[in-house]
Amino acid sequence: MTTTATRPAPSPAGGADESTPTTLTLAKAITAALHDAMAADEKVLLMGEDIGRLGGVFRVTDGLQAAFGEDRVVDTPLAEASILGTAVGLALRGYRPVCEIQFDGFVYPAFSQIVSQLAKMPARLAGAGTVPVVVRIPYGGGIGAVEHHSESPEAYFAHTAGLRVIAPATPQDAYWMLRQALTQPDPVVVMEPKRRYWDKGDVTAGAASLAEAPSLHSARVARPVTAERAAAGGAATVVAYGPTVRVALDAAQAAAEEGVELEVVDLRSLSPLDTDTVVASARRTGRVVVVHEAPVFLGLGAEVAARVTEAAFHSLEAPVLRVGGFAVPYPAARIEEHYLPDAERLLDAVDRVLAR
Amino acid sequence: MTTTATRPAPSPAGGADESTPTTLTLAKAITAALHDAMAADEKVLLMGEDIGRLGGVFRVTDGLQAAFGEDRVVDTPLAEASILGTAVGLALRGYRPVCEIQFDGFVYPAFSQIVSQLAKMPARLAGAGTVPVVVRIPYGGGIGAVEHHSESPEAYFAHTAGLRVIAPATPQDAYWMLRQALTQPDPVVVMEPKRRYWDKGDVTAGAASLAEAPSLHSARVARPVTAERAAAGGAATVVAYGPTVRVALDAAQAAAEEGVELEVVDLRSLSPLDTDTVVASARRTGRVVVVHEAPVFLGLGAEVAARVTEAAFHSLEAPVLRVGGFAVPYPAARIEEHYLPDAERLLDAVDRVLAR
Amino acid sequence: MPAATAEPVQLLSPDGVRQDASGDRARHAELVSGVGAEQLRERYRDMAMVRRFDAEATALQRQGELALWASGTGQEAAQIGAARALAAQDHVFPTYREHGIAWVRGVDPLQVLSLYRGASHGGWDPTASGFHPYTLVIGAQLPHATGYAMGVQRDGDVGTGDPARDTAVLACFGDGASSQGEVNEALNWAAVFQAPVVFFCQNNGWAISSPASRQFAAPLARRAEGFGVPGVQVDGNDVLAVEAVVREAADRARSGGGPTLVEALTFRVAAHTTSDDSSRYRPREEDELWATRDPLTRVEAHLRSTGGADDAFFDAVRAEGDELAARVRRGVREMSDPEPLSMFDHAYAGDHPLVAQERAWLETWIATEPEEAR
Amino acid sequence: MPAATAEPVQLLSPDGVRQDASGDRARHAELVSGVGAEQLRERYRDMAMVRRFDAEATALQRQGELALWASGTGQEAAQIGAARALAAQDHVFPTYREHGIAWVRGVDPLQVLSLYRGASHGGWDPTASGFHPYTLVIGAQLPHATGYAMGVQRDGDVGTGDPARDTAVLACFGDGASSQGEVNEALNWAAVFQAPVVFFCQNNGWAISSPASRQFAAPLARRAEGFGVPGVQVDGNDVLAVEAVVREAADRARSGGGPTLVEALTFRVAAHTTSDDSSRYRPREEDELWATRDPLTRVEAHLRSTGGADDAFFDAVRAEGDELAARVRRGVREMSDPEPLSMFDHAYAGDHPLVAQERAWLETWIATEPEEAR
Ligand SMILES: Cc1ncc(C[n+]2csc(CCOP(=O)(O)OP(=O)(O)O)c2C)c(N)n1
Ligand SMILES: Cc1ncc(C[n+]2csc(CCOP(=O)(O)OP(=O)(O)O)c2C)c(N)n1
Ligand SMILES: [Mg+2]
Ligand SMILES: [Mg+2]
Repeated sequence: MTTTATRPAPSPAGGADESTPTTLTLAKAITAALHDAMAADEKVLLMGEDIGRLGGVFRVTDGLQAAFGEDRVVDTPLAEASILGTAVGLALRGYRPVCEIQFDGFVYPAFSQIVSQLAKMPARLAGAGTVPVVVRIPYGGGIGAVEHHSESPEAYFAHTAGLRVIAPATPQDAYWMLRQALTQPDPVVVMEPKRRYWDKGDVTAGAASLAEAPSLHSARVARPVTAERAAAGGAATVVAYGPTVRVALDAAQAAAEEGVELEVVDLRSLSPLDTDTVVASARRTGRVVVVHEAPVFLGLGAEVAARVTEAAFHSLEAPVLRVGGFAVPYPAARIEEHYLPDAERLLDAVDRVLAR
Repeated sequence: MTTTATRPAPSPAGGADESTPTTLTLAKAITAALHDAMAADEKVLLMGEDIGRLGGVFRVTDGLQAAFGEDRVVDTPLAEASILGTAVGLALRGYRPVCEIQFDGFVYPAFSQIVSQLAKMPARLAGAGTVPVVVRIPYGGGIGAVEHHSESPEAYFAHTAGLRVIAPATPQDAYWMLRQALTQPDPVVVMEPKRRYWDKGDVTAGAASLAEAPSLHSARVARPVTAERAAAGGAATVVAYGPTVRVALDAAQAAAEEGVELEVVDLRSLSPLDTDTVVASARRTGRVVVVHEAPVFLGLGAEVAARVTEAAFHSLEAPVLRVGGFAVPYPAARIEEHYLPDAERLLDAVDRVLAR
Repeated sequence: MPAATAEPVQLLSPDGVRQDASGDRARHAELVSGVGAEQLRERYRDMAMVRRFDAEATALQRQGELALWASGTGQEAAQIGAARALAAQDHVFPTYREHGIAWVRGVDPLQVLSLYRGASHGGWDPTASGFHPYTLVIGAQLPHATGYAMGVQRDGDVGTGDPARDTAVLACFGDGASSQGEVNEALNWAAVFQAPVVFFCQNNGWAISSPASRQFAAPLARRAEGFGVPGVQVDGNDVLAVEAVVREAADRARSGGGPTLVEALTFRVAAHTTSDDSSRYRPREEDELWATRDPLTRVEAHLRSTGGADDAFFDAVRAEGDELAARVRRGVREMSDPEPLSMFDHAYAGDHPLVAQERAWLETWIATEPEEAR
Repeated sequence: MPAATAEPVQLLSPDGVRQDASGDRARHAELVSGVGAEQLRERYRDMAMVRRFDAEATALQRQGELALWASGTGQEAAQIGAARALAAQDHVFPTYREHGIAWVRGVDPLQVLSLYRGASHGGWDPTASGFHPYTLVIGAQLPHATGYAMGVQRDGDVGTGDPARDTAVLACFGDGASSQGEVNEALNWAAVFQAPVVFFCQNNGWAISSPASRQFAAPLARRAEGFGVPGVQVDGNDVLAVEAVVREAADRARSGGGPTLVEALTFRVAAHTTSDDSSRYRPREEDELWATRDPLTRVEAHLRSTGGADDAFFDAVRAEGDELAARVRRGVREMSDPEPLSMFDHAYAGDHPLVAQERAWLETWIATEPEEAR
């Protein structure tokens, strides 16, 4: 065991006064969260391919090996099943491993460990232990990449009992959600919207911000519509998460110019779902569209639609519509814009829910 | 290469006159389909753990190695990833491998090969080849088994673009659907309802029966409700597949005694879905309940509910309700009856859709 | 260290003669020099108790009390030998057949049976016993073992020289499991990180109906060397030899010398499980051959011929075994089913609104079911 | 067959001297005895063309014409040597960096570029070229190769003695890939089934930023032997040695002798891809060291010193390379984007109602978009 360094470098999220917000990209907010979590808890360690010297292919772990040493930022052999499998073992020894999967399409070799071990180990242990492993997956398309680098596998994990699945869309959410994931006892899959890694936002870091943070599984109304406006009609709810939150906000702005008000709900947590927040919005607007990049067929939108419809059936003026990827493998980058849901496609669905 | 035998034994589905139905268990109907497909097409071969001498842990391949030799009924090393991976290679060489996964919970080591290779290879080849691999998975609970032997992973596959997913519930359907799967060009995942393996039914085998068979992706109205009865109210549609078709039929019988008519739709195909058949029924009854063993959260029922609601919104008197497994790992066998949806739970949901 | 292709280590012949200690064997003999008559009686007692337990479990399954049973009969020497080579602080990652190791680690036999009864997924405390849950997905526990060992390294619990601190991890698997990618990955990781793991393969000749020849074309011990891990084959029906070989491997691990693979050649005397019928695939001659290599017989022969034990001892062990069987039988018969609502208890350790809601629903459902019943 | 720990096979030294043919080397030299001056010029030309192509692709990526480029520069000898050892009916399962093998197999370079442009996922015809699609999921193609080889066995295309019929399968992978479970499984399956596979590892020292020492603790050739597969290390920058070693392995496969693993020691001269920056992790000295072992230089030196080629030849090759580059540049610039609706074309070969419906929707959407645009 070579421990190269032990003195943590200062957090990328800033200096002495933790409550002062810093402007960070989403990627750097994650760096800051990892850094601060590692500084706060010596049991937190990072594992993954190329995360050490290189700082990861997205540079999310940049500087962390220098700050915390090779034992806590582990460049692993190229084997996802074992990244997850050894993480389970480390967790059983009392560690809190954070596994980085390099790209969405490379998580599947680890699927058995995630679904049959990580997710089920707590039930198997029946109280005699926990496995608080965090799995970070940069996901989604729109970056002009080659095959397997643009997928949205979140539904596989959300359907898996025993896991928690989150998908922050803003730097601030990325920070506190990851910090919170690293203090609670259950396995968490973090879907990181890779094409938003470079989006900037204010981040309040540190313990203070955590104390004020909401529950890990609360949705966020990213753009509200007033009760009056909703009651007056011509309003709809758009449910989004991860990379499509930006799409929804863009659509909302365009819609507003045409007199249509969209309430944008950012799910943030995919499992469990904050159904209450979505249903409350659905009750007010009576019209709901869900948007994600994953194929529509059995995507998260199916669950949101089914659940919201069950809870708010008599408030709905139109069926919940879903906008998302098609039932084909993610296409070549040069035509991905036709695959990915954009504001136009979202607005088309909004028109349809408003027309009913 | 040792070829132990070459003369096919007679099909378990019967003798000379293929059009005469034989009574077979669901398991034996699959045996017959495999046998007849192997006799009809020398490129069909079977791969899996313990499928040769032992005939598989459910004896589904019993006698086939003796009939077709070790090269066509291959006892593989214990490695699911390679069962699927070599099947892809064999398919590229022109073979039609049928992979048996021993139990549902053991398919995950092969997940990467299924999702990233089998499902995507045709798109990658862009017309320059096909990979008609069939993956058979005995699935579902209710057999009093230990961990990992009672799971329902169908949603993972149904959400995966590039795959076809079927789930026959009767011996006759098992026969022709498997035969059809073995003559069409795409990868097919066959979810076999293991607790119904011993259910018996009439099977018409052979080429004649295939000619008359419906499309692989058509649902079946397992119990119809007359138009008059549906119009009169007090009727509902129950959508089921695989092991829950029996549950739905039992519920329908109990309901009938109380004057409630249930139209039971057996999906048979999970991807693509025969939405038309379900929507037609939903339009007539105005009330729909979906039932499966997999966790409700992001299970097939979510897609059925979302899709039916979208298509038949104004015909629905109540939201589509879902009955299924809970959001926890499959429990110990001694309490699985409380996890599995039964006729009682289904009827409770029926009461709720009728009450709205 | 012995070459992977050397003869399997044997210290006690099938007819109970302690092998003369020359060459490599001398080193191994030295490692169990502390195992005298008293300790051999202990080993014998362990093996006999576990075999008796196993027979009782099989009977209980036949009586419908268990959903399934995976017999370990024939593998007692491998399991007891390995377990007795471990220190209290060592950890074990078992398959589903390590009843002998569970026994030595003090896991309540009734907890093992509760799993096979279908009343739990395990549920013993690995912290107390150092014995982790049974793993049913073949090979999945090997990365756990390697990861656990990486944790041991990070805790500084290797190479301190403190015999109560330095820790080894025993990773159990079968001949069939050796074909799984994860098993090979774990071996490789342990080699790359020099993690303190003893890979312990019980090659019992069969993976359900597949002979070991369907799993590998070269001895597993050689496989290990290909990964840069010392590999050694041992007569898995010789409790002394297994203890010696595993002790050497565990010592190496604890001292910071990295992983070792031990392939114990043994035999699954029964069918794969009570659901299996080995007569469909296994030649009778194989059963007959291995009957002559029984792990208990040879220790008994040795103890009797050297005066290390007499009829009184063997009678006492038999009586104790019968007592255990009776206790186990009673325990299983009295075992109550889990509360239905317990399925929600440990899926998540933290709050989960959907699980809470589903739990509440089932609670009401169960409470009102009698009225609802049609 | 050479022991896995022998010196890597080398037939042409870095300064271009053909090595004297004694011992094992004699056997290997014999295997390429047909490679005289003319054939060496061909090999040189292949390597030079591929290198030129690679440089052009890198330039095109910098100009924004490609989404990404994975350079094979430095690995030409390994790739051309392996490809030239194959028979027409042999099949290759590549990674994403086998541009040299693609070249020899006659795959249109523009199709390789269309993948890296983001205009396709490959799409060349493996039946025509025997060269299967590039695989981006590390190691996933190895089970395909083994399965394909099992198909070859079933077709009876091994051991017939007919040189136009007996078929070998080349399974390409990297040092990093060797850590994947599937790679080890494939090796094991090929050993168990004696499938006609040549496992061809280009150990270029790095898997993105991880040195090979992070992937294995013992040479891969030894790993192979652990699986019962002959393993051989070869100087991967020596086109002659690679050809000899792969020829021997392919001959063995075709004749029914089963699989072999060839580990070609080479170097990834560029960064992992154009998205990577190797200065962040790779010591400069390593680049400098390998610059002295360039695969083209040594062939040029040999040809010049033996009078096998003169300036005219090298000038002609250079000119031809520039032509290739120009053609490729033009081709990429003129490459039209795929039809958006083509994404639906090959997801399924048979009918699929949902895909048909979604396709129809997108067709209408694209047709009406201008009006819809806000
Ligand atoms: C991933 C996986 N595939 C298949 C099975 C089904 N299965 C259970 S035990 C077994 C054979 C295991 O053989 P081996 O590793 O030799 O252990 P043994 O049973 O002989 O102790 C198989 C195939 C499983 N449990 N997990
Ligand atoms: C399963 C999987 N995990 C991670 C990656 C990301 N990735 C692409 S190339 C690469 C390194 C491969 O190294 P090596 O096998 O040595 O091949 P080389 O690039 O050196 O040719 C990694 C980690 C991937 N493509 N697939
Ligand atoms: Mg075994
Ligand atoms: Mg490499």
